[in-house]
Amino acid sequence: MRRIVSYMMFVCLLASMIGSSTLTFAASDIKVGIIDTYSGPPSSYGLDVLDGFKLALNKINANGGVLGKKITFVTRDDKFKVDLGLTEAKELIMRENVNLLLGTINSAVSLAVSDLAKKEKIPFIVTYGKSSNITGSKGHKFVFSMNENTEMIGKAAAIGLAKRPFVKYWIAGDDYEYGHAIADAVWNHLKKIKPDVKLVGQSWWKVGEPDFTPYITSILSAKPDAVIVATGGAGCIPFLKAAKNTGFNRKVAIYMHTATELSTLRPLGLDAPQGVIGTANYYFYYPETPENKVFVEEFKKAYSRYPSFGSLIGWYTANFIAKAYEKAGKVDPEKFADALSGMTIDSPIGKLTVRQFDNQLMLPMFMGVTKKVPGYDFLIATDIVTIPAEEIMPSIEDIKKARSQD
Amino acid sequence: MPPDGLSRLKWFTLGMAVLIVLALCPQFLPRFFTYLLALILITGLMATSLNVALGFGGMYQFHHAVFYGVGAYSVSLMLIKTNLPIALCFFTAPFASAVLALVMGFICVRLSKLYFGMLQLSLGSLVWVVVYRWYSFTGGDDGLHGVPIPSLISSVSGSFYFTLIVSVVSLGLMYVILNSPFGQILQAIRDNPERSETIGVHVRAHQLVTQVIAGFFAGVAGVLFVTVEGSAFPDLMSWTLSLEFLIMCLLGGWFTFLGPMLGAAIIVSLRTMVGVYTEYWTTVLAIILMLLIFFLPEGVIGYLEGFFKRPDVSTEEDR
Amino acid sequence: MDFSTTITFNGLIQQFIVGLSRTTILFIVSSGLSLVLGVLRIPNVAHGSLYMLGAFLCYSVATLFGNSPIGFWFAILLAPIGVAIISLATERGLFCHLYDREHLMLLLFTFALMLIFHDAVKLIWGSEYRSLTPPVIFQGSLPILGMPFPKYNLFLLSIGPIVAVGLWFLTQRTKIGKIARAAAVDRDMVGAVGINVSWVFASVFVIGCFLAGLGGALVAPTQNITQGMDHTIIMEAFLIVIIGGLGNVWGALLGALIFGLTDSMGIMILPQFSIVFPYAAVVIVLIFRPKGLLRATW
Amino acid sequence: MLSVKDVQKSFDRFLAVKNANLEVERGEIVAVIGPNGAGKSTLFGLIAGRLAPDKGRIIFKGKDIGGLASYLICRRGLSMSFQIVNVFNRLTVFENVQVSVLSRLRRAFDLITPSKRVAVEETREILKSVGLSNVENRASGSLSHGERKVLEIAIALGANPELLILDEPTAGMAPDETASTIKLLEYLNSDLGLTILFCEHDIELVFSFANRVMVMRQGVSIVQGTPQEVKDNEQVREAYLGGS
Repeated sequence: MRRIVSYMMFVCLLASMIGSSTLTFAASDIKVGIIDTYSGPPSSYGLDVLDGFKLALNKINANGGVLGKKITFVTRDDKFKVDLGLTEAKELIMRENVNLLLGTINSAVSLAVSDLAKKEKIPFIVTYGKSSNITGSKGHKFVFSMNENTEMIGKAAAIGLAKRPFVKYWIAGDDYEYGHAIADAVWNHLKKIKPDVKLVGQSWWKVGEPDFTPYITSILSAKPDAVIVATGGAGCIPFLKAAKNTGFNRKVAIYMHTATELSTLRPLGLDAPQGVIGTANYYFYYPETPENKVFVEEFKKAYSRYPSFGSLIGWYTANFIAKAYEKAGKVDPEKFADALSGMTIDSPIGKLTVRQFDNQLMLPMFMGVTKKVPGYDFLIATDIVTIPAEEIMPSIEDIKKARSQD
Repeated sequence: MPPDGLSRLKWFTLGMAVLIVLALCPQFLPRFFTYLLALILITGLMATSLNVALGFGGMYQFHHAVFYGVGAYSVSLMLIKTNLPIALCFFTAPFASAVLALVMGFICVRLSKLYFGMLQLSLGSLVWVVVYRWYSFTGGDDGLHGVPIPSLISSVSGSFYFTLIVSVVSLGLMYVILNSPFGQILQAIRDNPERSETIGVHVRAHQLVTQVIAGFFAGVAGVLFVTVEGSAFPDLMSWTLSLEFLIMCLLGGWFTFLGPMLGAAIIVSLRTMVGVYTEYWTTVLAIILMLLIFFLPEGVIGYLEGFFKRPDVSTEEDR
Repeated sequence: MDFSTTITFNGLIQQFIVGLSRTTILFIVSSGLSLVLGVLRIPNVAHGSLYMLGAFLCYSVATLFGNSPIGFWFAILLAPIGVAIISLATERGLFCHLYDREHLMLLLFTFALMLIFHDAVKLIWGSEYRSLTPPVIFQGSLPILGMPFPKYNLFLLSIGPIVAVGLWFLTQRTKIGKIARAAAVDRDMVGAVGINVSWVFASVFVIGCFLAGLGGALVAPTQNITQGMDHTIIMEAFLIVIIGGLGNVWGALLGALIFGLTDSMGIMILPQFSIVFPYAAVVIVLIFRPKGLLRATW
Repeated sequence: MLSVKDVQKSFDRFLAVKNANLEVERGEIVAVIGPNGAGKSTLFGLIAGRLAPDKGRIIFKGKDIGGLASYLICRRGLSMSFQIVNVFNRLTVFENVQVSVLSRLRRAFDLITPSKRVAVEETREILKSVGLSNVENRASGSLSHGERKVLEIAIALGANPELLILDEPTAGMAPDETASTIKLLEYLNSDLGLTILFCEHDIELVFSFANRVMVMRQGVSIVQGTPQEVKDNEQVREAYLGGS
C-alpha cells in the first residue's frame, strides 16, 4: 500500500513536470539561452555581461530585430557547478528549444557545454570562460570565444613585462586551471623573449583563499624583483588589499592580469595599492574614441554605473549575433556558425574580428599601472600601452598540434 | 520492508508494471524528460548506495560523493587514455571506487558517528585535492569532457535504457544484500553497535564490507553519470554534493529502501524545474527541508510507512 | 620550472606570527561552533553563514557611518550583536523545539538555515564584492624582523587572547558557564535540579553565534566581503573542532593553532602543495587520536 | 568454567575494580552482590570483553580471555545481557533474536540468502522459551520495559552460550514480571543446562535462588560462598548486610 502511494507521488511529480513543459513552444523569435553564474562570488561578472547584452539587444529589437524576428533570451544560474550547468544546457536545448547558447564564466562548464553543443549542433558562444582549450585543443565548429584566453594573456603579459628591467621573478596564483594556465603561458613566453629571467619560487593558494598575508610575507623573504600573480575573479581583491596592507607593492613589482580592470578596482575603492601592473581588454576611459564615449554614456544611463569589460563583452556579443543572423539569412545553426566565423564588427575598442580558424575573438590588450587620480573614488590605470591582437593570438600551428593529439 | 509471502505476486506485478512504464517513457516523453529521468535514476542509485551505509549501516557517510567521482573518473580515463575494450572499462570502474572505499574505510571504521564522518570528509578532501590538481592526468578543475562513449548508449534514449537496466539491476542487488543475513546484522549494528559486538558480530569488519559495497554502487552511479553526460569533473566529488545526497536520503526516508530514490526524484526535479523560474530555488528547498524536519522526521516514505503499517514504530534515539 | 627557495630564520618567525593572526580568526569562529556543539549538540552548519552575515553587517554599519574610525568600532561591536539577535530569534523560534532530535536531523536543519541565509545575503547585499577600509591607525604595516607586518593583523593578534580569556571566564567562573558545562555532561540532571535548561541553551547558542559574527566582523577589513565566505570557513571550523575535541573550547584553540600554523608554514616550506597541509594534519591527528586532541565533552 | 583472578581496572585514576576474584563452576547459578558503585558492572564488562583489564587474569574454559574483543569472547560461548536496556530498537522482536542466531551461525557475511529463510525455526524456539512469541512482529522499541528486559535475555540466548551473564536482569520490573523472569532463569539453568552469572540489588531474591554468591565492595571481592556462608560472614554483615 505504502509503496503504491509513493509510486503515485512519483507519477504525479512526473506529470506535473511534463505539464509545465508544454507551456513554452512559441518559436517566432530567435531565442538565446544564457547559462552563467548568478550567485556566489563570480556572479558580478555574469551580471555585467548580462547588462551589456541587454543594452545592445534592446537597441537591436527596437530597430526591428533581425530577419524580422526579435531576439529574446532566457537565463539559468549554474551556481558555478558543472553538473548543474550541463543539466541546464540540456534543458535549454531540449525543452526551451533555444537557437543558441551563451555562457559562462566557469571554464569547466564552458568545456562541458561546448562538448554538448558539438553533439547537438547548437552554436555556443563563450562569454567569460578564459581557458585556452575552449577554442584551442577542444575547439570545434560550433563553439566561439568572445573573451581573451589564458594563452593570449600570457603572451600579452610577456611582451609587456619583457620591456621592464625585472630578472628575478616569483609566480603565485590560484591553485586551479586558470591560475596555472596563465602562469605557464606568461612564463613560457617571457623565457622565450627574454632568456635571462629567473624564477626564484612559486606559491599556490586554494581558490577563495581569504587571507593572503602569509603568502605575501613568504614571498617577500625571497626578495624577487617582480611577482606574477595569476589569480582570477574574487581572488584579485583580497590579494590587492593584502598587498596594500603589507606594503608589498612598494617592495616588489606586481603584475596581475586583471589588476587594472574596473571589476577589480571599483570594489576596492581607494584601498587598492598603487603601481600595480595589470593587463585588461577594456577601460571605460580608454581608448578615448567617440564610440567608446557613446557606449559608456548609454550604459551609464541605463544602469547608472560604469561599464566593465564584462559589459562590453555582452554588448558586442549581442551585436555579433544580430549581424551573423543577418548574414546567414535564416535561423539555422550551421549557417549561423559559418557566418559568425571570420566576422568583423565595429566596437568601442575598434574593429573586432572572430578568427576564422578557431572562432576565437581577436582582442587587443592594454597594459597599465594603477594610480590614484582625482575625480574617481577608485584607482584607474595609467601609462596605458596597447598590445595589438595580432601579436597575442595563439599560434595556429600550436592549436593544430593540440587538436591532433586528442 | 520485504514483501510477505501472500502478496509477493502483487508486488512483483506492480514492480513489473512500473518497469514497463519506465521502459516506454522515451517513446512518449519529450527528450529532455527522458534525460531527466535518467538523471533521477542515477542520482537515486547514488543516494541509495549512500543509504546502505547511512540508513542501514548507521555510519555518518559524509563524503560519499568521492566514490561517485572516482567511478566517473576511472571510466572516463580508461576510455580516453587506454585502448581497453569498452565493456571492460565500464565493468572495472566501479571496482576502483570499491578499492578506494576499502582503503578509506579501513582508516575510518575505527571511529564512529561524527568522528567517522569528519575523518571521511578529510580523507575524501585529500582525494579531491589530488584530482583537482593533477592536471596532466585528470584534467584538473576543468575536468574531462567529450568522453568517447559508443553512440548506442550515449544518445538520450540509449543512455536512458542503459541507465534503467543497470540501475534496476544494482537496486535489486542492494535490496537482496540488505535483506540477507548480512543486511539484517548491519541494521542491528546501526541500532546498537556495542550490543552487536557482544553477540559475536565483528562490527568493524562488517562496517568495512558495507563501505566497500556502498562505494562499489556509488562507482556504478558514477559510470552511469559519464554515460549520460559524457563528462567527469571535480565537482562530482565535492563535499557539497555529498551533502546533497545525504539530504536526499533524509528527505525520502533514510530507514526505507526506496526513500533515497524518492528524495533524489524530488530534489533533482525541484532543482531543474524551480530553477527555471527562480534563482532562489535553494530557498524553496530549505523551506521544504524545514517543514520535513518539523513534521516528517522519518522522511516521506518513512512517514507513509508509519502511517499505514506501523503506528507503533519508535523514534527513540539510540545512543 | 627551475627555482630554489631559501628559508631564512627570520622568514620562519615572520611566517609563524602571520599564522598566529590567522589562527585568531579561526579560533574565534570555531570556539563558537565548539560551544554550540558541546552544550547543545547541534552541528551548526549555518555557523559559517553567521560569520558571513557578521562581515556584511560590519560593512553596512561602517558605511552608514561614512567609513569613519568611530563607524568602524561601532561596526565591530554592532555586527556581532546583530548576528546574536538573529540567532536568538532562530533559536527561540525554531531550534528550541528540536533539541531531542537526532544529530543528523539537526545537521540537516542547520543546512536549510545556511541555504536561507545565503539567499538572504544575496537578496539584501547583491552579488558585488565589498571591501571595508580599516581605520587609519591600522592601515599600513610595521617592520618586524626587517619584514613589513600589517598593523591590522597585529590588532587581530591582540584580540585572540582577549576572547580566549573571556571564554575561559565565561565557562569557568560564571553561573551560566557552570550550568552549561553541567548540561553538556548530563542535561536531564540539570533540568531535574530545577534550572530552566531551555534558556541556558538559548544563551549558549547566542554566545556561540555572537562569536561567529565577531569573527566575520573582524575579518571584514582584510578580505573582500562576498557570498561564499561561509563555505570556506565552515569546513575549516568543523575540522578544527574535530581535531581539538568536540565541544572543548581549549581544543578549538589548539586545533586552530595546528590549522593556522600548518597552513602558514606549509606556504613557506612547500608552497606548491600548501593546499594539502590542513587536511593532512586532520587525518594524522585523527589516526593517532581518534577522539581529538583534548577531551571531548560528548 | 570461569575464573577471575586479581583483576584490576581503573578509569582516569579512579579504581573501579581494585581486586576481584570469582569462580564459576559449570551448571551453577552465581550471583554478585554489592552496594552501588561496588564495581559489579565494570567487572561484568571486563568478563564480556567490553573493557580490557589493567591487571589480573580472566580464564574461561581454560583460556585467558582478558582483553579479548567481545565478539571473540561471545564466539567462545559467553553471552551477556545488559543492565540498561540495550536492544535493536528499529528491528522487530523476531529480528532482534534472529540477528543473534545468524551471528552464531556465522552467516554474517552471507549476502545473498534472504534472511527470511535463515534460522527461522531456531529463533521461534527461543522466543517461545522466553515467552515473547505473541509480540514477535512488533518493533522492539515499542515494547514495555519488562518485555525488553526479557528480550535482552533472548538476544543473549541466540548466541547459544554456555555461560550467560546478566547484569541486573530484573531491575525496574514489576513484581509479577520479576517472578516470571526468575522462573525463566531457573528453567534455563535446569532444563537447558546454562551456567548463569548475574548481579542483583534485591538480596532476598539472590539468596533465594543462587547457588553461590560473591560479595563486592569498593572494587574488592570480599567473599564468595554459598548463600548461607555469605550470610554468616562477619565482614559481609558489617559491610553490607548490617550496614544497610
